[in-house]
Amino acid sequence: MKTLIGIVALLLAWQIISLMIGATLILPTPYQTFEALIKLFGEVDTFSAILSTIWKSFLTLLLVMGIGIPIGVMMGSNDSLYEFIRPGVMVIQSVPIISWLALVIFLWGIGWRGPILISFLSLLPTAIFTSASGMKNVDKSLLEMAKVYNVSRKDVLKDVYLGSIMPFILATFEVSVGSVWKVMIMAEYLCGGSGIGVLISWARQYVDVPQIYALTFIAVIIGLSTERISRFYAKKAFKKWEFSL
Amino acid sequence: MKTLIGIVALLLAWQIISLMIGATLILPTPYQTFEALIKLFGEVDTFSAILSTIWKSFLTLLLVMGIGIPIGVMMGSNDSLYEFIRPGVMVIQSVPIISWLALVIFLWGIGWRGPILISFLSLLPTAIFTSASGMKNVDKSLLEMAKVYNVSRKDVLKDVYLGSIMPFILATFEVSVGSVWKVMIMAEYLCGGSGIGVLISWARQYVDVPQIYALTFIAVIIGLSTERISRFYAKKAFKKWEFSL
Amino acid sequence: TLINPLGPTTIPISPLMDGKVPTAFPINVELWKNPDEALALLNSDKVNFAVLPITAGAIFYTKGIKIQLLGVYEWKVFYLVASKNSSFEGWNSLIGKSVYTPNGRGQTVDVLMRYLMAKNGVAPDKEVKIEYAPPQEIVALFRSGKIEYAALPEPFVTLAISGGSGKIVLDFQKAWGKSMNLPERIPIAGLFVKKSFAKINSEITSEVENAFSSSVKWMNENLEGALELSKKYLKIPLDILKASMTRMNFTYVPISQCATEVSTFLKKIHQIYPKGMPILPDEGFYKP
Amino acid sequence: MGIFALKVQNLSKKFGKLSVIEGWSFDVKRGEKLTLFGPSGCGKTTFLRIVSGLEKPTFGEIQISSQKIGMVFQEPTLIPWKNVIDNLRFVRKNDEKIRNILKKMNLSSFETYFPSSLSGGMKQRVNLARALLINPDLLILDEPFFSLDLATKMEIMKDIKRVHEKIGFTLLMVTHDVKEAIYISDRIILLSPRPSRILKEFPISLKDEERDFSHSSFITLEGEFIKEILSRTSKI
Amino acid sequence: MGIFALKVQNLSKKFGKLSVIEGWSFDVKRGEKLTLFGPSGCGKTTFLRIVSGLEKPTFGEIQISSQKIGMVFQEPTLIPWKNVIDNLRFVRKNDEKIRNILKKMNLSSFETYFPSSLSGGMKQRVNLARALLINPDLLILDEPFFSLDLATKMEIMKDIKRVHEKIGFTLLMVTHDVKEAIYISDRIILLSPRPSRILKEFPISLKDEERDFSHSSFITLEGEFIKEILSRTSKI
Ligand SMILES: Nc1ncnc2c1ncn2[C@@H]1O[C@H](COP(=O)(O)OP(=O)(O)OP(=O)(O)O)[C@@H](O)[C@H]1O
Ligand SMILES: Nc1ncnc2c1ncn2[C@@H]1O[C@H](COP(=O)(O)OP(=O)(O)OP(=O)(O)O)[C@@H](O)[C@H]1O
Ligand SMILES: [Mg+2]
Ligand SMILES: [Mg+2]
Repeated sequence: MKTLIGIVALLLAWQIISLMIGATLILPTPYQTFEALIKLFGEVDTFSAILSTIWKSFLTLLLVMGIGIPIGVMMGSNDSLYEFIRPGVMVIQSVPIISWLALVIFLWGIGWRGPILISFLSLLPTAIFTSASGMKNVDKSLLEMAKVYNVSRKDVLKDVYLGSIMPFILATFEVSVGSVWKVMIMAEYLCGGSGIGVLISWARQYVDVPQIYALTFIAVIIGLSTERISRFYAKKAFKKWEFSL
Repeated sequence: MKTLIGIVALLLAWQIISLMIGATLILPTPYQTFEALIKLFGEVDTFSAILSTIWKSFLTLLLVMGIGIPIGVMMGSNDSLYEFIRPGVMVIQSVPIISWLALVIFLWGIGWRGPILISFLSLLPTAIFTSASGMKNVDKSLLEMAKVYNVSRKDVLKDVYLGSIMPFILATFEVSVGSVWKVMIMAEYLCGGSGIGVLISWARQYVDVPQIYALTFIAVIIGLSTERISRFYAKKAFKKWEFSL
Repeated sequence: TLINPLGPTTIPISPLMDGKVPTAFPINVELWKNPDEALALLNSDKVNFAVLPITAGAIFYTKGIKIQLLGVYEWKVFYLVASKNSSFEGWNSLIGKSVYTPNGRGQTVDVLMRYLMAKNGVAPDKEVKIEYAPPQEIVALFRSGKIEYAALPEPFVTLAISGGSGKIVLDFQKAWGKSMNLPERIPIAGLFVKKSFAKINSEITSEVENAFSSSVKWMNENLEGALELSKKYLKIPLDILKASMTRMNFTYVPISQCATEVSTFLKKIHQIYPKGMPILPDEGFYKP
Repeated sequence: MGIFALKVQNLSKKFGKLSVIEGWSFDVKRGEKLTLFGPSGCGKTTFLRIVSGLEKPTFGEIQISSQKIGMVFQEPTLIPWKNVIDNLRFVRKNDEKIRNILKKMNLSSFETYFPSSLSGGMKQRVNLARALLINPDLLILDEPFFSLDLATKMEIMKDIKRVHEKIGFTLLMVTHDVKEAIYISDRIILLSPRPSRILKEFPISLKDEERDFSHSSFITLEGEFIKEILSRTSKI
Repeated sequence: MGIFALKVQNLSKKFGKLSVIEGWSFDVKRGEKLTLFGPSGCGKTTFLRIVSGLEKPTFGEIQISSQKIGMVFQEPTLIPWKNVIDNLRFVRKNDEKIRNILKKMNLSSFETYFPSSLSGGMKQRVNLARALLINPDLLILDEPFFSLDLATKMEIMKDIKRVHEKIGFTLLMVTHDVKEAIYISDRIILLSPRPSRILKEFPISLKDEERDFSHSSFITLEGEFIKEILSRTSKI
């Protein structure tokens, strides 16, 4: 409900600002964007582009969580490993995409792998560092208890560490789900073969600003709704962690 | 020490990959990059660009922490507010920069404010969401204690909440310091008046790939060292939180 | 395989892509969107022919990608536009103003403009501010009246002035020709071949050159048809394309007839902004 | 409310389907010292939480006239990232008084220790110090002497009585130790296992000089009380 | 080691400049039940942590022959995001045995409760259940009966003795309750305040039938012991 009010407020702000600026090429009004949106939905290309962006983002998220969290967990549980891996992650984190775009295109060509690689690498460092700091946040007394009772390393990881990093993982997940769309579209824009980002790049070619905003709007809607859905499932899956708070 | 080994390993990997690819225009060797680096340091432009990027990044970090954390704290302490503000943050988080680049240039022109705004908005959502989840992670029994003792809201925020979100804030800080360079350079590339990103855009213009890599290398070095320094000071400033673990 | 930039330069080649010009063997055309793609494609083994901006080709050549220029086919593309309320009477009218130009230092039109300014006694950067931004943003801001002057390539020129938001005030091609005592045109883009390929496949090379040249010719004779053909590659509205075509000039001139023109141009660019083109390509750059 | 600090009328509390408190009714006078005595899990802590406003009753009514509540939680509930003195400053910023109380609690040299480096009993003493620091008019103690040795416990109990004589707060205590209960309180309320009802009220009419673990009236009362408990609770 | 479960020789422990344990020496036989008795903060928990390998001695030596250690921590140390049964499964995955022990601890209907919804005494019982669940050969109890009412405490103490007779683990207990100490142990070690030394060893030579709070030998011994403590500790 409050979310709805928030969205309405946002639309209003958009309308007001665009009226103030009074230049539809810089910021089209919501209405113009809506018109462009309708037109977009008349084209079959739009749907295949949306689908393409969705599945790529989905795969990227899977990769980020599936690879980032284990690496973060490893880094967080071993200080030497942490110091050893950190420079690599830092480099991934601080090298702008444009610097190695040619490399990516050379290796993966224009297509679906480039954008996935780029978005994967954009989201990975946050996932790694967040889960690593979660690991360092573990309640030491629980670890001591596990040590006295000779609990296997596997169980300690699963039952103590996993539980402690859960709030951190949820935070990572929330951040990743939220920003994967932006990152993916940017990556598609740079080296994608299909997807919303490619459509935006075409629209930009001839400066069709309302269409750019319409496409962005689609991206935002997908973003907001996937975030909703994923939160719902995440909450369900990790319900027990709610109890502990 | 281990960090050093990590860095050497990285350089080696770079050398090997660049040999494998065997196309210096796509991935120059570390040696070529080093040569370009030396050349860059012979030019006075380089230093002013570096300085420009540094102070902008610094200001951005300050803004991100100074604005993102309070908003996150507010959102985390009030569910209605959370639901209300979230869509806005989500939009910032999921709208690709290229979609509103014209708006930014219109509002702030080519210069230092555009890149700061863009990088600020790129880093803000993470800061907000991370501190909000920190707020939700607060030990309820401490809040109850504060309630019974009628402790003022201000003190509870300062002494209980702040302490609880500290690990989350440190994680945010680490992530922001690590990625501000990448984001800033990208922003400069798009609408900057000066800075490393502008130099990269020029170097890209005349396909001076070793120079692009040399500039990137400078960015990475700055990134790694500021991260080092800031970690050191952050650790010192928040030393008491270490005790609690 | 031939690679070609996605954009207006696609139009002259669309007859080729659609089999409107007869070829002895199939020519596979790939379109690229950004220079990184071109670079990556040129580095792979499957590409032998490329349509590239002359400056880009020259830079690639000096960086070790051995390609040869077969001929130039794009000659006109750069214009200075001014918003409807601004005037332009010589470079002096820009003093104290800002000119926007795409992307960054070293872009052809940037170099040209700086050269022309200096020649006319206006100090770039000091008296006139030159700002760099992506062309799409320049167009948007120009049409909204937030930018007074911009030096742009087509089709952004047409996009910028469409709807009466501005006018063309300078033809860089003309200005260049006048000041250099050359024909009023600039060698902008041309057809390149990989040297190693040309050496052993001279027949195929000339076959491709012929096909390309006839494709350009076909387009010049059937502009409507070519526009229609290119519609499926370009997402630009036809009317914009049509208008912008009138300000572009595509004529295929084999290198044997324009080598001096090209080398003068490159030399000048090198002279004005050596950072952008540190080394001039040697003789091998021009296909004998 | 008049002379009453607390009026409890037909109070009940359920957690979901689990009925914990069932129809408690009693009054507590201002300045009275009352002990709740009952088996583990019968709802004592829950009751204290209702009194301090942390929990709402399911049925019934509770009226409280107190303003300043000092509470010793069953678990120490110290802020882990603050040292002892800062933990106390959190509830009242009066360093002189803080130092005074720490001295009484024998913790003077541990001012700058963080909770994680304190022993169990030391944490409990900080917990107690915090409750006394604010000069409460209602002092709630949930097993306050946990982990304290006899001598320390005696000293603290004496101190609580001394302060009580001086400022006369109302005392609500929970303990499982019969001696403690008899030593401190004016009345003991005996509770049944969950769902818990009030079994019996036990007024303690000992004179001051009789409040000594080895005094014969004390021992007699202790014996009676233990017999009473054991007879009531055949099974826990 | 032979018949010894534990050999402590000249053991000392410092935390920074704070000297906690000073030159403790004693042996514990396999199957013996030993209680450490001493003022708050004297190093009892620290000693138990050294025995269980969580802390290293500063000087001196300690030899331990035990393999399976069951430990009741002074604070319950339950995993907050796991319910009671999962907390127990964490140390041993044997549901039959878990259910059995929970029944003895009177917690059967709380299997699926999370620690945050348990009362203090219930948490402590889970803590105890966990230690017994693994069939320890050394059972370490750090104030195990905190928050337990008399009846519950008695039942659990009896149960511990029963299990001890059956499988004969060694028992190391810390408590501040004289009755508990005498009831359970074969020997009590009396400790001085920090820096703590061993003051006296107290063998408890009561027969089984004398181990009853109201038996006269028990009461006599209790009196003697209390006198001993009070005489030694003029100041805490
Ligand atoms: N938040 C809660 N949710 C569900 N059940 C709860 C909650 N808090 C307490 N309970 C239940 O209420 C009952 C009484 O708990 P309470 O803490 O009041 O017991 P107590 O009398 O203080 O026991 P003890 O002496 O062991 O501390 C217990 O069975 C407990 O499981
Ligand atoms: N990690 C630590 N760092 C510094 N000092 C510590 C640490 N752990 C314990 N101490 C100190 O060692 C002393 C003994 O602590 P310990 O917990 O062993 O006491 P104890 O005998 O168990 O007391 P209690 O009966 O109150 O639980 C205390 O003064 C405590 O402050
Ligand atoms: Mg309780
Ligand atoms: Mg202890």
